[in-house]
Amino acid sequence: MKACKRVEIVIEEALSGRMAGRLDELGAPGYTLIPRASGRGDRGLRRGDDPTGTLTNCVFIIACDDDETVQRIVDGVRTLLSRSGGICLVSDALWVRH
Amino acid sequence: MKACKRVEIVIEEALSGRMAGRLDELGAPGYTLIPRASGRGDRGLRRGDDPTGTLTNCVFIIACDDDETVQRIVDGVRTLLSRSGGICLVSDALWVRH
Amino acid sequence: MKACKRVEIVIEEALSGRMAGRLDELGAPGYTLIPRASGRGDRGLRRGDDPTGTLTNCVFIIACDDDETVQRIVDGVRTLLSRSGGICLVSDALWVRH
Amino acid sequence: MDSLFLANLSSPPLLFFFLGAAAAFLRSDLEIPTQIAKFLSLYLLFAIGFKGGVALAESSLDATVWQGLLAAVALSVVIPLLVFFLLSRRLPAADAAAVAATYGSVSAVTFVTCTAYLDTSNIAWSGHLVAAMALMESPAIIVGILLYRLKIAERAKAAEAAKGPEAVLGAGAGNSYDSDGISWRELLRESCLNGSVFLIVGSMIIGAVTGSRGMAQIHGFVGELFIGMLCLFLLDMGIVAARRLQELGSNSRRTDAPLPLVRLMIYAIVLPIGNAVLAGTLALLLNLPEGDALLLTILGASASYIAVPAALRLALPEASPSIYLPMSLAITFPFNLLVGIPLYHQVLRWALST
Amino acid sequence: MDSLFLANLSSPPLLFFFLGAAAAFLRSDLEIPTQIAKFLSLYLLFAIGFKGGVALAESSLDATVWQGLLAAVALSVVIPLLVFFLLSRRLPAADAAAVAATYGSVSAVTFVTCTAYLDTSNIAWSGHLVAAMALMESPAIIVGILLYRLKIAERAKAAEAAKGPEAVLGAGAGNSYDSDGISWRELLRESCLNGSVFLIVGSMIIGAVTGSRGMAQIHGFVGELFIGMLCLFLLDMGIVAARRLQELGSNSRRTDAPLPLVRLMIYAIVLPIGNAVLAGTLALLLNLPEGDALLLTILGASASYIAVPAALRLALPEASPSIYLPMSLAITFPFNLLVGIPLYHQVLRWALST
Amino acid sequence: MDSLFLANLSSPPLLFFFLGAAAAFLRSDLEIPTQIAKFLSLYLLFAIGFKGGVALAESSLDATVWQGLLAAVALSVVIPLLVFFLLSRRLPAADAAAVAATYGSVSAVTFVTCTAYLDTSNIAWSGHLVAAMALMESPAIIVGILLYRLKIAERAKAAEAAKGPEAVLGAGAGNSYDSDGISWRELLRESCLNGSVFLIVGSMIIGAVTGSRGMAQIHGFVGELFIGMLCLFLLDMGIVAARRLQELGSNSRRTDAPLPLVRLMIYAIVLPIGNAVLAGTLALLLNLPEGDALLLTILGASASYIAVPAALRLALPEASPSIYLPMSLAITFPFNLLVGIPLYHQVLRWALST
Ligand SMILES: Nc1ncnc2c1ncn2[C@@H]1O[C@H](COP(=O)(O)O)[C@@H](O)[C@H]1O
Ligand SMILES: Nc1ncnc2c1ncn2[C@@H]1O[C@H](COP(=O)(O)O)[C@@H](O)[C@H]1O
Ligand SMILES: Nc1ncnc2c1ncn2[C@@H]1O[C@H](COP(=O)(O)O)[C@@H](O)[C@H]1O
Ligand code: NA
Ligand code: NA
Ligand code: NA
Repeated sequence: MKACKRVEIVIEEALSGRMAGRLDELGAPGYTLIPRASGRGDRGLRRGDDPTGTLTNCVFIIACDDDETVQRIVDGVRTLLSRSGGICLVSDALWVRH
Repeated sequence: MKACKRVEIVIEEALSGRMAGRLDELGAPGYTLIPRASGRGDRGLRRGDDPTGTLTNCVFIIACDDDETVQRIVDGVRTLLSRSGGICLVSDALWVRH
Repeated sequence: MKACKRVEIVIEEALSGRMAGRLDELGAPGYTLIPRASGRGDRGLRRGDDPTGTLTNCVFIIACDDDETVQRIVDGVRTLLSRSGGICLVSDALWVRH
Repeated sequence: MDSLFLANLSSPPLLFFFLGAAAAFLRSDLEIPTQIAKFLSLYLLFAIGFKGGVALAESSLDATVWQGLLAAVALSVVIPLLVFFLLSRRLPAADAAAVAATYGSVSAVTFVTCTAYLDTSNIAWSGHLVAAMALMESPAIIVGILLYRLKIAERAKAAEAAKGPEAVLGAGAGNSYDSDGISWRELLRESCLNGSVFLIVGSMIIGAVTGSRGMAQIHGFVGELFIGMLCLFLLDMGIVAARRLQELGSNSRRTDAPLPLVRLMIYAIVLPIGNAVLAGTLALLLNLPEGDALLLTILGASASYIAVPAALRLALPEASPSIYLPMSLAITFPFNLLVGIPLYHQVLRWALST
Repeated sequence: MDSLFLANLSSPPLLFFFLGAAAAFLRSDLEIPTQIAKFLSLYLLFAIGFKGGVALAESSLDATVWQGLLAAVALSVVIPLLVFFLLSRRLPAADAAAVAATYGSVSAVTFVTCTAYLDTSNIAWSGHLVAAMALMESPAIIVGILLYRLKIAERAKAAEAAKGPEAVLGAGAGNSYDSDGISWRELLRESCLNGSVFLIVGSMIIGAVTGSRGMAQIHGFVGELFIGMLCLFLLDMGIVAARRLQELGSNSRRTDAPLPLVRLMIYAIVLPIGNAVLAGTLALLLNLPEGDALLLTILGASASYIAVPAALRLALPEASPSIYLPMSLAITFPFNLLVGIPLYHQVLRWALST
Repeated sequence: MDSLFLANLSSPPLLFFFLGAAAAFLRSDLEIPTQIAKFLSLYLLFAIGFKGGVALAESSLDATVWQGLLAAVALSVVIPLLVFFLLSRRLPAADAAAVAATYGSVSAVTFVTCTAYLDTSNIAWSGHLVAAMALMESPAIIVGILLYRLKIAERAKAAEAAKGPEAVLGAGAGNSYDSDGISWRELLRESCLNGSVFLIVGSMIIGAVTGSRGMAQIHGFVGELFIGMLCLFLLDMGIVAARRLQELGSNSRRTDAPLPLVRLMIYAIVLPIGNAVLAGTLALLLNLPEGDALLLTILGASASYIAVPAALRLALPEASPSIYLPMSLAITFPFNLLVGIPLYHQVLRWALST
């Protein structure tokens, strides 16, 4: 097991493709994407019920053991989030190497 | 980045509306809801396969930087969980402000 | 509230049944399973779009307050992951008893 | 008698139910995605509601109709009472109330399968039976909850009288329900505005309003597809019912189960038969024609496994879904489908011919 | 006049829209799963595209066709300009541009409902109107984005001239758009290759290529099911539109809302009527037959709530979806469905007969 | 020859496959939700199984039938052997075994498209070919796994003989398979009770049992909708296949790819042609009529991309899905659809006429 950061990002689903591309550019070692979440935040309720995907969220999970990359991800993701809303959490975790 | 608590609640999907209302009342700054999870716990297997939603779970994620609110959420959520089952985990995280 | 470990496993959906069985054998007190995730890792992109479920992931969340069991889970899960890919993260959390 | 059974058992919908059950027992990974299952069930409610409404528009709203509807509502009030008094000594109050609500209500798919059975046998039935079905969902839930509340209040009073203030605190746990949970307004909403009930009633009204003109527009959808969609839905129900049955088996080994497996299974077969006798007798007393009598009987005999469980999880979360759900879904539902429909039919025929 | 309204209001699709809205207002838990709603909308695009293509293959591609198509494209360029100039003083530039794009574009479901209305009324319409609809989606998006950019650039210049270098930095926030976001190539892709646009254009081409031979193969799918699937989809749209309307009400109490609720509602009714006048006049000038004239009018009057919002979230994320989405989805859409179609029809009839 | 190709290429299902592929290549966001895609594939298996069963019930179960079934099973055993011996030097054993299983098995959608092709061309075909298809899924998987095991065991023995005890430990990694993974019972279950296989076999049995009486009940569902549903499913397959092809391109730039892209593509075209020759020759030897001969040929030529990959992920997780999946899904599948069917047909015609 190896110490790492677990980054978790909630963003609207319409922007998931752009976020994935951004993560690739920023050098994220990988990510997992959970689609079709709903939620509530400063921009009101997103019920995940409309046919546009505009009011639907998704969750990205990124494990990253390189602190510099984590910082790059956090900075790179911030601009996307500030324009469209969403949250980004960073926490400590142990990565089980297999 | 700001220290916060990450609260994670698993509850059956039929009660997701009630839980969301409860979180609003308790002053949660927001939440993200992942629907259609399955699971196993003390009340047996919930396969997420039945047409009632009774045997389906969902996952709430709440980021909250106010310790009092966290405590209120934890207490307020406990009664709902004790009647219907489910789990609630609290962990430390950093909230990336954008 | 009680200290516990939060184990999070990403594995391809086709293997979710086997993983659930393995967790039962290893004595996990319970688990929550979020289906239909997508992702990217060493084995490339899994878009979650194909009809086989081969290129789809799922996420297991396990709360466990017994360190020995956690160790057993981590060890037992490692072999499955090394053959099929995926990740396993372990972090600290507090478990709200209800 | 045999011919009715065989004809029933060899209809495609029933066979697909068996196929689903076989898949689950053999542990095949065959699976209908949940949203598809939901779609199929929405479709069935939509179609049966619309067809019932159109039939209703074409029939004259005479005394028979009102009698039928009243009989149905009466059944959905009386059955839960009977079931609760039968079970309240053997089960915790919440569970007894939940089972009572479940059996007082109806299974739309059992009803739908029965109409398909009648259509295949060329036996006429009236559209207002769809209205009867829709009317039976809600009262049973409300009666069930009321019974539970009365029981709790009664216990609290008894405790107060007998043992003093501390006990009341214990009973208060039951009452924390109020503060914690559901208001009467919410209860009414959840029982009467339940999605399934709402869709079937709404489709029926729209069917009645637009009549045969509306039917002409959507016949290709609600008519031609009906049996095929029912087959797919029953395939899924077969899978789900068989899984619940398996889990029932493995759970029953746990010693803390509130109801031993065998007893639960017996109840789940005795209750529909008893209710069928009640409903069938009522149908005979009202002189309903063969098709309608069978439908009223099956309404009495069937137990809800979609609308009621959904409402109960909100209104009565202390009731364990691992009792009422497998009883209605894994035992009563297949029992009615496979044995009940032809059996009740046979008996009704015999009674009508004497 | 009344008869048109009543006939429209008593058609099954409209009634199911009402049913959905009622479900949401009464807080029933009736819900169409999202993937099913997506399926229904894909089906409608597939079917209307294919049918339009087959009709196109059977018609002669004469001047009328080209005129109609040109008129449609012209509308989708002119309408956003007008809307933007009307709103750009009252709303932030991004929001004004988003509303402009929304109303310049079209709602496929409104169009589809209008064709069903015409079919029920036995009024002919031409397949190339489907092509017209498809052509109107993209230009409006592009014009909207262009307008926003021009506005931003203009402001930056004004700021530079008036206040010196610092202000430019502020304006640069608007330009960070470029570095951060979307390239022109992406914009073209997102407006022209949007899933909805792509499917309808593709199906139309396939319909035109395979003609009546292809239609014979899939008529059971795109023909017979059409109204039924439309009913289910409008049931969902009713739910979603009513929810948005409710949220609009509760959000408007917040003081920081950029547009007071009443004004937003007025715009959402005035804009379609104004655009209908524009489009209807054009249709009359072009001497289009009754059915085609009504369709062109509804194309002008309707506002997109699927394709454009999806594209705008990518191309203009600073525009708040809580303005353009409820305007088009919760107000303009039901307005056109319930009042607009028969109203425009009545006026066109009157104009055609004089 | 041209006319067969053109007729094939201008059928709606094929054109929708192209449309999907175009959407993916142009990076449109057109997408069929996964549960809908699953529903469409369940529907196709359900419908083709049922129709095959009904046809089977109406035919006499004579020698031709048994010969056809035997031939199919023989093919699904022989093809993996040939493929494995061809590839086992060029690929790791697990991957070679997986490709062998994939090509020994069949693609239900290719089969279904071929029946639609025959129907449009008014060429008769026999229902028992559906049974043949269903029978071919499982043996190929089992043969593939067996081959892999033999190879591993053989290597372990060779290593033991040559280098002593340590090497055995290395080979043991392959055997950890046993302790870790799958038992023979599980393997049988996963190959024979795979959801797709189960549904098609089950529907076929139900179709055979209920015969034309059953067909009358669900004809509107399995008959009229069939081509339309196939169009939508192929639209999705077009999207998915094109995406896999693109990823193949970008992955192949990685130096650690076990198989260079060009070689992989060549195999994915040579294998179906070789297998088609084998199967076609067998069909001619058995004197099958034109339609049946083409179907047996396409069964040989097609490769599984649903049932087998699903089973292999469980039984052989060390095989990389990024080899066998794109081969069968992104290259062989479209090849058979676009070129294979008319090509094999042309050759068979020529052979039958000489
Ligand atoms: N405090 C929070 N905890 C968890 N999720 C949140 C929180 N705030 C916002 N979100 C999620 O982020 C989405 C967008 O947030 P916002 O931009 O604040 O409207 C919401 O729909 C939620 O899903
Ligand atoms: N130890 C655990 N770890 C993760 N999830 C759990 C755990 N225990 C219970 N759950 C989840 O909570 C749901 C209800 O739990 P229970 O009330 O214990 O039956 C289960 O279906 C699981 O999804
Ligand atoms: N660094 C990471 N962070 C989050 N998820 C990951 C990461 N690496 C891999 N995954 C997930 O695990 C799956 C399989 O990973 P791999 O075996 O590395 O291809 C991927 O499809 C992702 O969903
Ligand atoms: Na009942
Ligand atoms: Na417009
Ligand atoms: Na093959």
